[in-house]
Order: sequence, then structure tokens, then C-alpha cells
Amino acid sequence: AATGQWCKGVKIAAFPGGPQGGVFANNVYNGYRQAQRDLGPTVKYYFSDWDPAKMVTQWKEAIATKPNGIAMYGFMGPEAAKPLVEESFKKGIIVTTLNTSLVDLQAQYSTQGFGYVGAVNYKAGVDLASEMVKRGKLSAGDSAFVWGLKGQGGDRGQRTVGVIDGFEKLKVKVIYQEIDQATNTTPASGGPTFAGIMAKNPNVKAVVTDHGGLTATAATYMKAANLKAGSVYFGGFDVSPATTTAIESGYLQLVIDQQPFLQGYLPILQICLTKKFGFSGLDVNTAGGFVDKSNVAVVAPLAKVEIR
Amino acid sequence: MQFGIWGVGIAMWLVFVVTASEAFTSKDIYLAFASSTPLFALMAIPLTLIVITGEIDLSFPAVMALSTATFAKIYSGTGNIWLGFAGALIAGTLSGYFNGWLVTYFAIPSLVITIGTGFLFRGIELAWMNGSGVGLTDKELAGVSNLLVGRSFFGIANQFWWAVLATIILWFVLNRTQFGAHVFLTGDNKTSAQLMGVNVNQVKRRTFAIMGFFAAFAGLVASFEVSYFWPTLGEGLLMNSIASVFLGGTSVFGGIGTVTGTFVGSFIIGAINAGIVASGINAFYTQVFFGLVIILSVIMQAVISKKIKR
Amino acid sequence: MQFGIWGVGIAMWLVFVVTASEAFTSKDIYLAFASSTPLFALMAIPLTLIVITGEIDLSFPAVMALSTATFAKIYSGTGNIWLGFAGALIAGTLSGYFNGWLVTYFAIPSLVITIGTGFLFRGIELAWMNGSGVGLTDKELAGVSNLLVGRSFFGIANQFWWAVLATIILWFVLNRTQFGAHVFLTGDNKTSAQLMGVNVNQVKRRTFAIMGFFAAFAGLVASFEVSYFWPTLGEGLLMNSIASVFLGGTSVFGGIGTVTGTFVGSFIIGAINAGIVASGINAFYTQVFFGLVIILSVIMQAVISKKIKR
Amino acid sequence: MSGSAPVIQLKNVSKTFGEVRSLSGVDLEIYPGEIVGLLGDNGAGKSTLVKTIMGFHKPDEGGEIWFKGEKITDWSVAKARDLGIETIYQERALCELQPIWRNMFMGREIKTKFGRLDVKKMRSEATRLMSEHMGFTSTAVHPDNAVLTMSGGEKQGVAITRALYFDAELVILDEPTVGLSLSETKKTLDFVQNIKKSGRSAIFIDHNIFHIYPAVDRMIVLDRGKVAGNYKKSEITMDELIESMYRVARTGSIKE
Amino acid sequence: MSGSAPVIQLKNVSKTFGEVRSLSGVDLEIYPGEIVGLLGDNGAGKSTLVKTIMGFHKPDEGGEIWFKGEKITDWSVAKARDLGIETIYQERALCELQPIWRNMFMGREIKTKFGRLDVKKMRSEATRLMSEHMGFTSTAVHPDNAVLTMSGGEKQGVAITRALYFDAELVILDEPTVGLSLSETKKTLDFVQNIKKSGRSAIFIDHNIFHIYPAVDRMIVLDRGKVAGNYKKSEITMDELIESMYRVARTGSIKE
Ligand SMILES: Nc1ncnc2c1ncn2[C@@H]1O[C@H](COP(=O)(O)OP(=O)(O)OP(=O)(O)O)[C@@H](O)[C@H]1O
Ligand SMILES: Nc1ncnc2c1ncn2[C@@H]1O[C@H](COP(=O)(O)OP(=O)(O)OP(=O)(O)O)[C@@H](O)[C@H]1O
Ligand SMILES: [Mg+2]
Ligand SMILES: [Mg+2]
Repeated sequence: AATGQWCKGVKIAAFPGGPQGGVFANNVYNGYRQAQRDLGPTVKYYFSDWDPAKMVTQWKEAIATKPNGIAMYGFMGPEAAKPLVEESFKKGIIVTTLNTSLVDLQAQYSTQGFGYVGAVNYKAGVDLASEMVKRGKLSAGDSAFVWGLKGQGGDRGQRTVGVIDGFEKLKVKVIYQEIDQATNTTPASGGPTFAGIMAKNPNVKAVVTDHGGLTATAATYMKAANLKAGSVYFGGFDVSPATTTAIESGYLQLVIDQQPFLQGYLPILQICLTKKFGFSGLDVNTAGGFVDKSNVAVVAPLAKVEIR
Repeated sequence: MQFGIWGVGIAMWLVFVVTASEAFTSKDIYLAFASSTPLFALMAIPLTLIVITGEIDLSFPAVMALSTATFAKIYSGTGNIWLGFAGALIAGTLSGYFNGWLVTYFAIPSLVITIGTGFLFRGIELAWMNGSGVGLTDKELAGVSNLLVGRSFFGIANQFWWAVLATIILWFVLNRTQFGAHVFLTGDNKTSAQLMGVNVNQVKRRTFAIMGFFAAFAGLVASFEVSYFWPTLGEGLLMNSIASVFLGGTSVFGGIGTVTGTFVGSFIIGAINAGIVASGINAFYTQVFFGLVIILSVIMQAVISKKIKR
Repeated sequence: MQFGIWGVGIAMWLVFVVTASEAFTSKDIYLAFASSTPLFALMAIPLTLIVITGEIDLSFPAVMALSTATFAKIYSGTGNIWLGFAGALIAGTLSGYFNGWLVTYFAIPSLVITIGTGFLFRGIELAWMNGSGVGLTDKELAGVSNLLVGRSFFGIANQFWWAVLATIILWFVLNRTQFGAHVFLTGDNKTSAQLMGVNVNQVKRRTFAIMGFFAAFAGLVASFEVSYFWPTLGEGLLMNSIASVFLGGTSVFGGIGTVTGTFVGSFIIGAINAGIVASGINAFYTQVFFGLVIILSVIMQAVISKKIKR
Repeated sequence: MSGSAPVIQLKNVSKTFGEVRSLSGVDLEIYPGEIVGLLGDNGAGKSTLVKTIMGFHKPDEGGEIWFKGEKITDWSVAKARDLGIETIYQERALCELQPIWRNMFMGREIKTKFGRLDVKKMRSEATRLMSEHMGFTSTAVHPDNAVLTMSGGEKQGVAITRALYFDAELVILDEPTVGLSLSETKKTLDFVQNIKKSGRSAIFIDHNIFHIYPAVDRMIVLDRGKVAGNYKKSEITMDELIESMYRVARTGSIKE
Repeated sequence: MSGSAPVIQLKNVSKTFGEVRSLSGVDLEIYPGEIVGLLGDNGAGKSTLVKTIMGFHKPDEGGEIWFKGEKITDWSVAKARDLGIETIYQERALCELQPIWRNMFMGREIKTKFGRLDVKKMRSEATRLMSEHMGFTSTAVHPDNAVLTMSGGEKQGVAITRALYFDAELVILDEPTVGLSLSETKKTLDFVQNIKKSGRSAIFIDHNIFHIYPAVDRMIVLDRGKVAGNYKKSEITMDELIESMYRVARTGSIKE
């Protein structure tokens, strides 16, 4: 086999999923970039802002540029994806997906290189809720506040649904609130909303913010509601430098990390492997595991460079 | 005639043909534009009328979603596609009319009130759908889907023809009906128009209702295009639609504008992103260039229009 | 005086005290407002001036991010906090001035051109930061952090006092300087103002520069508030800021407006969401009510202002 | 004249804006074929009266407007124009960004029998009217030109020509000669004479008594919103009228 | 008079808007203490000339503006006003949403010595001027009222009073009596006389020759952008002037 940038000349269209500079999307992007540097393919990036219509549009435009492979991250639904996957393979373009499984299509095209890298969102939600009940010593009848994005497109919303189901299965009462638009993009503006909820429901024992940005802002929210560090069990998703600081300061207890860097790196690698050596699609679960006070010291420096 | 915008469009196209020749010399990219640009062009075109009357609408993305939700609910409730279709168009038209009523009855600037109704419509839709989407892949829906977003003539998406039709109809309405004449007069000088007997409030309510109608239609098109109704439908389309209208030479101050300009403007907006990515400019620089292209287009359009007028 | 907006504010507060008494009778919620509302109030206040001249700025969220990026880069490069601070304010002011220059030199409506510069500034920032954020938890930053967002007097966040200061300063500028007088004249009737010797283009450029300055300051405040600079900083604040200005009684058509109205308006906008959730209305209905409250506030404000004028 | 019903009649019409009372208890009638001059100081309420007649302002509670002997309840500008009242407003009421032809047919656009706008006809009519009636010397006058760039007098010309076009039963002229050159002023005064000759009526407002006096049959003097005098031309000489106008301005009363 | 340098002098000034040539090769001088009448048909270019003198329009390449014997290169409205030229524009140049006091001091606001706006002074001066100079009868005239709701004549009053306030060396009046009542017109004409008495200069535009002729020392006739005549009052009688104005309108030439 070749050494060094053995994938030179291969053209790939890659979708990091969210907006440019977005919390999660940027880690995926960093993974893509690392693979690009290591392996040498030409990669063009399409940021879809998690917008299904935009993903479809960009996918079509990507096909028009005749790449060798497409690494697709985005929840557009199997109905919309099907014709695009078919058209891509018909034109000899390898499609592989991240974090959004298209089970039937994957089965059909797996031998032609259709792979999957990621964690299952719904399951991640359930896992976090169960782990919080266990570690936070919640019992049946306690209430938990879930602040999430149930209304967001498809699979993304499924993680919030998973958290809610996870709590409810263990008989924990859920108070749900959809994240408003301003808070979604500028987490600091959610302070009064959090304070309002906590004032209305003083017996809340646990909080989950299903949003990387909000999770990172846990300390600010707790202060806004005049709550002491650790007085409620605070959990969330995705690791960022601000998140590790919040864990260290004791405002945030538990974070589940699905290792988005890998979710970017591996699809590029897989397209290169399939293109150069004809391997069929890989199916990789990156569900990472939990970060809390005990292991935050290891993760923090990696979070700073957006690898974890 | 809006020569300015044509000049800008052609100039930009030439640049892309050179910088991104693989993509821009094959027909695929044009087919992609024909299927994706109408999603917002269908709203930018009627928005032109509102802007000419001196108003604006920021709620139409929510109207899109609310009317498509109406379709989904009626269809799943009664199984009747055309009833759902009509219901969606009526819901859209009424939402638009409601905007117009608020604007004219209370004499409140539309820029403010449609921020409010945007939240209201979106909230009603989300609460109604409980935040979940609906697949649109039933066999029974194939007919309507094909009508709205099927492919015809050389594989061009039907929504392109719908956008062309919308342009022709609204061109006629604007330039060859009394209502259209009053749209111009209302936006130019409200008091003068009133002194001469133009019912400016009725004119405004009607432009908003037309906007609502087209937003509903665009919502169905966008949903059938991806065979799924997302409750967040429309959120990314606001800026594109507004930018298309203004790029097309319609005046922010009202009284001046053309739907053909908007039509061309929307294709320019639709092509910018694809053109930049296909030119090999990577990742984060796309926004830099997107911004530059908008700025340059607007400047060129202003300069060319002035030259031609002189 | 803007009695209208005070009436609306008090009415809404009374409703919340009844419907959400647990939250609205304890001081915590007010402290929360004092810390979060200034994030956009600090931009809504200078935006008032731009709107009075008859223009608008949609790029300030990007200016926020770009100038905070400037701070981060200078600080990490030189280790000098105050150099970084000054750099951020200068970057913001220049970005604003650039907007004003484009608007006046090419006579292009600001609504269009600032969509373009918004993308441009955001793109430059993202490319510069390579899309990554920066933690602001260094020991050395504690001083500036405390100055910007520390707590003083009864635990009220400093950013609240900054917003009050901004209101006072810009009130003075608007009502007690010649520049301020020209801001009103420019927005009222540009040609008349020019015929009487007002340099309307210079006036506009300056209002944009002031906007940029405050956007930079708000960017630092918002970032230090969460001890982290997100590259997407500011994106959600656009609508809130604009809504605050118009709710505060500033006219979309220019020539009329007050910064005190905007100040009150921003606290109304800032309180709506918390008030609704604390009233026990959950999940998707919040948006419905958010929309309704905005609509009712605007209507009340219009009705009350008219009553008082008569 | 007094045999037939008045074309327009106001009974006890008042109009208040906030605290400003611009008209109080005005009674007034205009008979067919009559040219009535309306005089009064700046701010006396003349233009407010005109706009109330046109249905632009709604009179305060208690005021009534009668058209040809019928009380009108839902008065509006569109209705007034349909019934045959045309006005040359003091503020001209032009849409300045629009071409001349759109201004000419503003609110009463010409349509083909299918309801389609007859742009061609409107354009050609506009050209004809501008050259035949006003005969402007400037090259700037083309039906597709925006009104914005025209001179003050040219704009006034558009407003006057517009009122002529629709053969109205009652023409109201609110300071029509303002800003017109000598020759244009003469044309406008001739036009007022033509109204009379063709048996129609007019209300003519002008501060120049030399314009008003020769043209009208009757003069109504308005002072601070009230009718302060009502003279047949046979009852008063021009000098007496001038004298009494100065007296009103000085003392606020028309009586000696 | 001809001993001292002209207050303002135009040399070969042309002004073109797109294809419309509003002024072509105008030479003109106004001497200290001189009142000059400017006559011409609608669209002749009078207002364009005024705006060019004020620095609002930049003359086409080749035209020169001289102030008191010095050639001016960077002319602007602010500079013209600073040097002592005030104008009552035909379009009045008011900001209608603003209160009267802001309109009165528009562009030349009163400041305290620390550069702070002296709002109190401006308000009280506005009150004084409106009542002393114009003496309006209407209650609507209060310095905090928006100009918007005032009558046509009241608005004109604001514009005139404003020009008076800043003791200008050269006052330009572009159809100032338009829309004014008899008594207000008289006041304005008196004011023109006062300018002369105090040794300052004026350019006076009016379509009413009965206003112009008694007031001025010299008359300049503009026709389609060109100076078509320049008469000392001693050289022409009023009747001859009227006759020649009609001739210009009819034949386009001032010569018989
Ligand atoms: N929309 C309005 N709101 C408030 N006040 C008004 C309004 N319209 C007119 N007025 C006031 O009513 C009074 C009468 O105004 P009007 O325009 O009728 O006078 P006029 O007789 O036409 O005067 P002129 O000869 O100067 O045109 C004035 O004092 C004016 O300020
Ligand atoms: N900004 C402009 N753009 C284009 N044309 C203009 C502009 N200003 C004036 N004109 C044209 O220049 C010519 C002269 O206009 P101007 O206003 O100077 O005439 P005037 O002598 O003042 O007439 P009036 O007595 O009617 O006020 C007119 O034909 C007018 O249409
Ligand atoms: Mg009047
Ligand atoms: Mg003029």
C-alpha cells in the first residue's frame, strides 16, 4: 500500500451538519480536516445549518460537481435521502453517512461503500437519563427539567425524546421546555427562562440541557437562578472547553460525549479506502461515554483544541 | 426594465463559468438550481408586492409551516388530498390577511408586527404538531407530489415552472390591473393616494393575503420536494427571500419594484453559494465570499441602474 | 415622553406578578433580567439612532463576533488585555463605519447592504478563528471580566449599569448635541436637511460607527458573561434588538424615536419568555404566547401613544 | 339657481384634530352652475373644509353632508369622485416616484372592458393632455417621466390637468395658481370660466383677490373655522372685500 | 453699487440632469444692497439656479461661483449659510415630523459655549419669532408642535421666519408668497423692503409681477435655462415687462 497522502486526487464533498462554527459541527469539521491533512484528498465542505431543505439542495449541488464520494451528515429523513443516494451511486459517487443512519439504503449499497459512523441519538438520550437517575440518586416521583429541541428536525429531536423517555421509564416526572430561538444561538440569553422555570418548580432535582451550547453555560444559568453549585444534578451533551470548566467548578455533573471528531475523521478514511481498495462500507459506533469530575482533567486539554 | 439585475446576473454567471467550470458547464448544476431556488423564489415574488406598498413581512416562513401543517392534519384526518390542499392555501391566505389586518387596523409598522405574528404562527404550528414531522410518501400522494415537484422537459423540476407562472401572474396583477396600480400608489405616497380615493388599507391587506397564499403553496412544494414535512420548515428561507427582492431592484422605501427583477435576483442568490463552493473556495471562506458577492451585486445593480437612467 | 411603552411595561409586569407569582415576587428573576437583557439592550440602544436616521443595521451580530475575535486574537498574541480591548472596540467601530460608508457612498438601502456585510463580517470571523471558540477563564482576565460582568450593589450585574450608562450617554448625544439634532433631521426629510446644510451622509456614517462600537462592547460583555467566546456569538440577538427598538416607539420611517423607549422595550422583550414559562405554560405554547405578547404590546403601545397625543 | 337642490351641502359640520378645532358648525351650499370663492387667512380651515367635502376627513358627530338633495352616510373620496367631484388639492396629491400617466389617472385608472388596465390609452391620453392643455416648454415632460424631477409649476400642471380630465360636476380648486407663471395662471383662470360656461360648479380658493373676484359668483369668508361672511358678488365691491379681509385679520371680526 | 465686488457671481454656470439641461451658461452677479427679481416660466430653471448658488447642486464642469470677489472651490450649503446666504426654498425644506423649534434652527442649531445644544433658548426664540413676526391666529402654533399638522401658509411662515433669523447678507426668496393670505403677503413684501434698507441683498422669485416690480432694483428673465433679459427698473415699465413675459412664453424669444 501507498504511504503518506495516499488518497491524493480523490474528490470528496463533506457535510459537517450544522452552521459554520457551530458547537458540534466544528468538532466534526476538525475531524474531516485532520483526515484531509493525513490522507490528502480534495474536500469541499457544505454547511447546512441543520436545515433539511438546505441539505437536499446542497446534496444536489454537490452531485453536480462530480465528486468521488459524499460524507453526509444531516437529518433530512429517509424519504428525501433515497433518491439522492440512488442518483449518487448511479453516477459512481460513494455515499457514507454520519450520525444519521439510513438502515435500508445502507444495506442495499453497503458493498459499494455505503457506511455509517456515529452514535444513535435516541439511545444517547435514554442513556444519559438513566445514568443521571443512577448517579444523581433520583427516585420515582422526583421531577427533572428537560430543556431541549424536540421540535427540531427528525433525528436531532430524537435525542430529547430519548432523554424524556429515559426519565419517564424510571418514573421521574419531566418538566419539558423547548429552547427558544435567542437562547439556541446565544445561550447566555436563556438565564431568565431558566430562573423562571426553577422558581415555578422549586422541587426540581435534575436538569438536562440537550444542547452543547446550553450545557456549556450551566454555571451561568445556575447563578441566574440563585442556585448553589451541586444543588441540582445538572447533565448535558457534548464536550467543549466551557463545559469542562463548568464540570470543574461543580455546577455541571455529567456530560455524555459522542466523539464527533471521530465522526468526521472516519468517513473520509472510509471513502478513501473504498475508492482506492474497494472495501465495503464500515459501520462504527462512536458513542463515547461519560465525562464527569473524575475524568474531566484528561478530556479538558483535548476539548480546548476541539478534538473531544 | 431592470437591466441592472440582468447585468449583475450575467456577470456573476461568467465568473462562475470560469472559476468553477466543471460544475457550471454541465447541466446538472442548473437542474439543481431549478429545483432549489423556487423554494424561496415562490415567496420572494409575492413579497415584492408587499415591499412596493412600503411594508414588509417577516412571518412568511412560519406561514409556510402552519399551512403545510394544515395540509398534513386535514389529509391525515380525512384522507382527502385536495381538501387538504385547499385547506393549506386557505390557511395561508387567512394568516396573511390577518397580518394585513393588524397592520392597517392599528396602523402598526409591519416590520414589528410580523415579528410577533411569526412567533405566533410558528408556535401554533409547533403546538399543533407537537413538534413532530410527517412523512409524505403515501402512494396516494404521488399525484400531487408529481404535480408540484415532479420533473418534466429535460428533467427540469416542476417547481421551476411554478415560479415562472407566479412571476407571470403577479407581473400581470402588478402592471395590468387597477389593484396593481394602487399597489404602486400606496407605497409611493399614502396620503396622496388616499386623497385621490385609493383605499390604501384594502390594498395592503390584499398584498398580505397574496403573500400568505404563496407561502402556503411554497410550503407544500418545499415539503413534497423532500417528501417530509418538518415542523421547522422555512426557517432558513427568510434572508434569501428578502435579499432576492432587494437585489431585484425593489425599493425599500416603497413605490418602485418589479417581479421580474425579483425572479432574477432569487436565482442570483440561489447560485452564489453553489458557485463559491464549486469554485474550490473552502469552508469558512464561503461566507466571506457570499457577503462580498451580495455587496458587489447590490453596488453593481445600483450603479448600472443609475447609468441607464441617465 | 414615551408614556406608551411604560404603560405596556407596567401592564405586562402586573400580569406576570399574578400569573407567575412565585417567580415575579422574588428578586432572583429580576437579577436574571439585569444580567441577560443588557446583552441585546446594549445594541438596541445605539440601533435606535440608526433607525431614527431612516436606516437599519442587520450586521451587528456579526460585528459583535468579529470584534470579540479581535480581542481574543490580540490577547492571545500579545498577552495585553487592554490592547485587545481597544482593538475590539476599534474593529467594531470600523466595521460600523464601513457599513455607513457603503450606505452613503453608493446610496444603497442599508437593509440590503447590511445583509451582505453581515455575511462578510461573520465569514471573516469564522475564517480567522477557524470556527473554534476560545475560553476566557485565564486568571489575568478576571479583572476585565469583573469590570464588564461582575456583580455589584445587591448582586446586580454590571452589564445592567453599562446599559443604563449607554442609555444616558446616547440620550445626551441624541437630544443635546448638534449631531443628535441632525440625526432627527436626516431621518425626517433627507432633502430638506441637505437644503439647510446638514451633511446627512456624515450623520449616517457616524450613527453606524457608534453602532459598531457598542456591538463590540456588547460582544465582550456577552462573552465574558459565559466565560467563553463562541464563534456563533450574537446570532440569536438580532430579532430581540430590533423588536426592542420598535416596541420602544421608534418609527420605522425615521425621524422619531427615543433611547429611553428602547431601554424599556428591551426589558419587556427580555422578560416575556421567562414570564411565560414561569406562568406554567410549557413547551411549544411558549412561542404562541411570546408572539401574542409582542403583538399585544405593540398594539397597546400604538393605542396609548395615540391617546396621549390627542 | 336656488330652484334646484345644491350640488353639495354641509350642515353643521365641525372637525376637531385632538385639541385643535379646525372647523366649527359650518353650513354651506353650492348650487349647480355656481362658482364660489372661499377666502380666509392662513389656518382658517379652508383646506380642511375641502378635505371634509371630499370625504378624506370624517366630520365630527352631528355634521351632515348632502349631495344633490340626498343625505350621504358613507362618504369617501372614491365615492365623491364617482359622483363627479374633483379636487386640485393644495398639497397637489401626487405620487412623485410614479410616471406622469399614473399620476394623471390615479384612483380612476382606465380599464378595458375585461377589467384589464389600459396602459397604452392612459399613456397617450397623458401625452395629449400635457401638450394640449399645459403646453410645457421643458423637454422633461414625457408621460413616462417620474413626477419627482419636474419643476414646481410643472407638478401643479399635472394636478390641474388631472382634475380637468374627468368632466366633474363640481371642481374644487385649493390655491391652484400657486407657483404658476403668468401665462399658466391665465390658463387656469380661463378654465374656471369654462366650468361656469358649461353649467358646472366650482369652489375656488386663492389668496389673490384679483384672481378670485372676477371669477366667482359668490364669496364665503372663513375665519378660525367659522363662516364669517357670505356675499353675492353684486353685494360687495372688490375694495370693500379687501378692506374687510384686512379687518378680519386685524380684529378677528368681519363686522365694522 | 458697481464699485464693490458682487456678493455673489456666477460665471458660465450650466447644470444638466441626465439629458435635461436646466441651466446653460448662466452669467449673473448680485451687488451689495441690491434686490434682484428673477422671472421666468415654469421650468425655466429658477429654482435650479437658486440651489446651485446655495451649493446644493454642483455646477457642471466649467462653471464658477465667486463670493465677494473670491472664487470658491468647495462650495456647500453649510458653507454658503456660514458666509451669510439664506434661502426660502420653493419646496420649503421643512422636516415635518419635527417640532417647529427644530425646523427653525435646522442646520444652524444654537449651542452653549460647551457645545451643548441650547434647547431652551431655541424653544423660546421660536416662540418669540412665531408670535412677533408672523402673529398667527391659530392655536396650533406652539414651538413643540410638529410642522406636519400646520396649514400650508403656516408652514411657509416657518420657512420665512427661519430665513429672517440669521441676519444674512444675501437672502434668496423662491416664490415666498405662495399660499400666503393677503396680510401675510404684505408682511413678506415689507420684509423684502427691509432687506434693502439695511443695505443687504436679495434675489426674489415670484410669478406675480405686481409683487416683484415694486420691490426690486433689477430684473433678470430666465428662459429655458438661459438668461434672456436683464433690466434695470429704470429701463422698463411694468406693462412692457408683462408684455415681454407673454412674448417669451409664446415665442420663446424676448426680442420683438
Ligand atoms: N391633520 C391635522 N391634524 C391637526 N391639525 C390640523 C390637521 N389639518 C389641519 N390642522 C390645523 O387646522 C387648521 C386649519 O388648517 P387648514 O389647512 O384647513 O387651513 P387653510 O385655511 O387651508 O390655510 P392656508 O391658507 O394656509 O392653506 C390649522 O391650524 C392646522 O394647523
Ligand atoms: N433633480 C432634477 N433631476 C432632473 N431634472 C430636474 C431636476 N431638478 C429640476 N429639473 C428640471 O429642470 C427644469 C427646471 O426646473 P426648475 O425647478 O429650476 O424650474 P423653475 O424655473 O423653478 O420652475 P417653477 O416656476 O415651476 O418653479 C425642469 O424641467 C425640471 O424638470
Ligand atoms: Mg390650505
Ligand atoms: Mg421653481
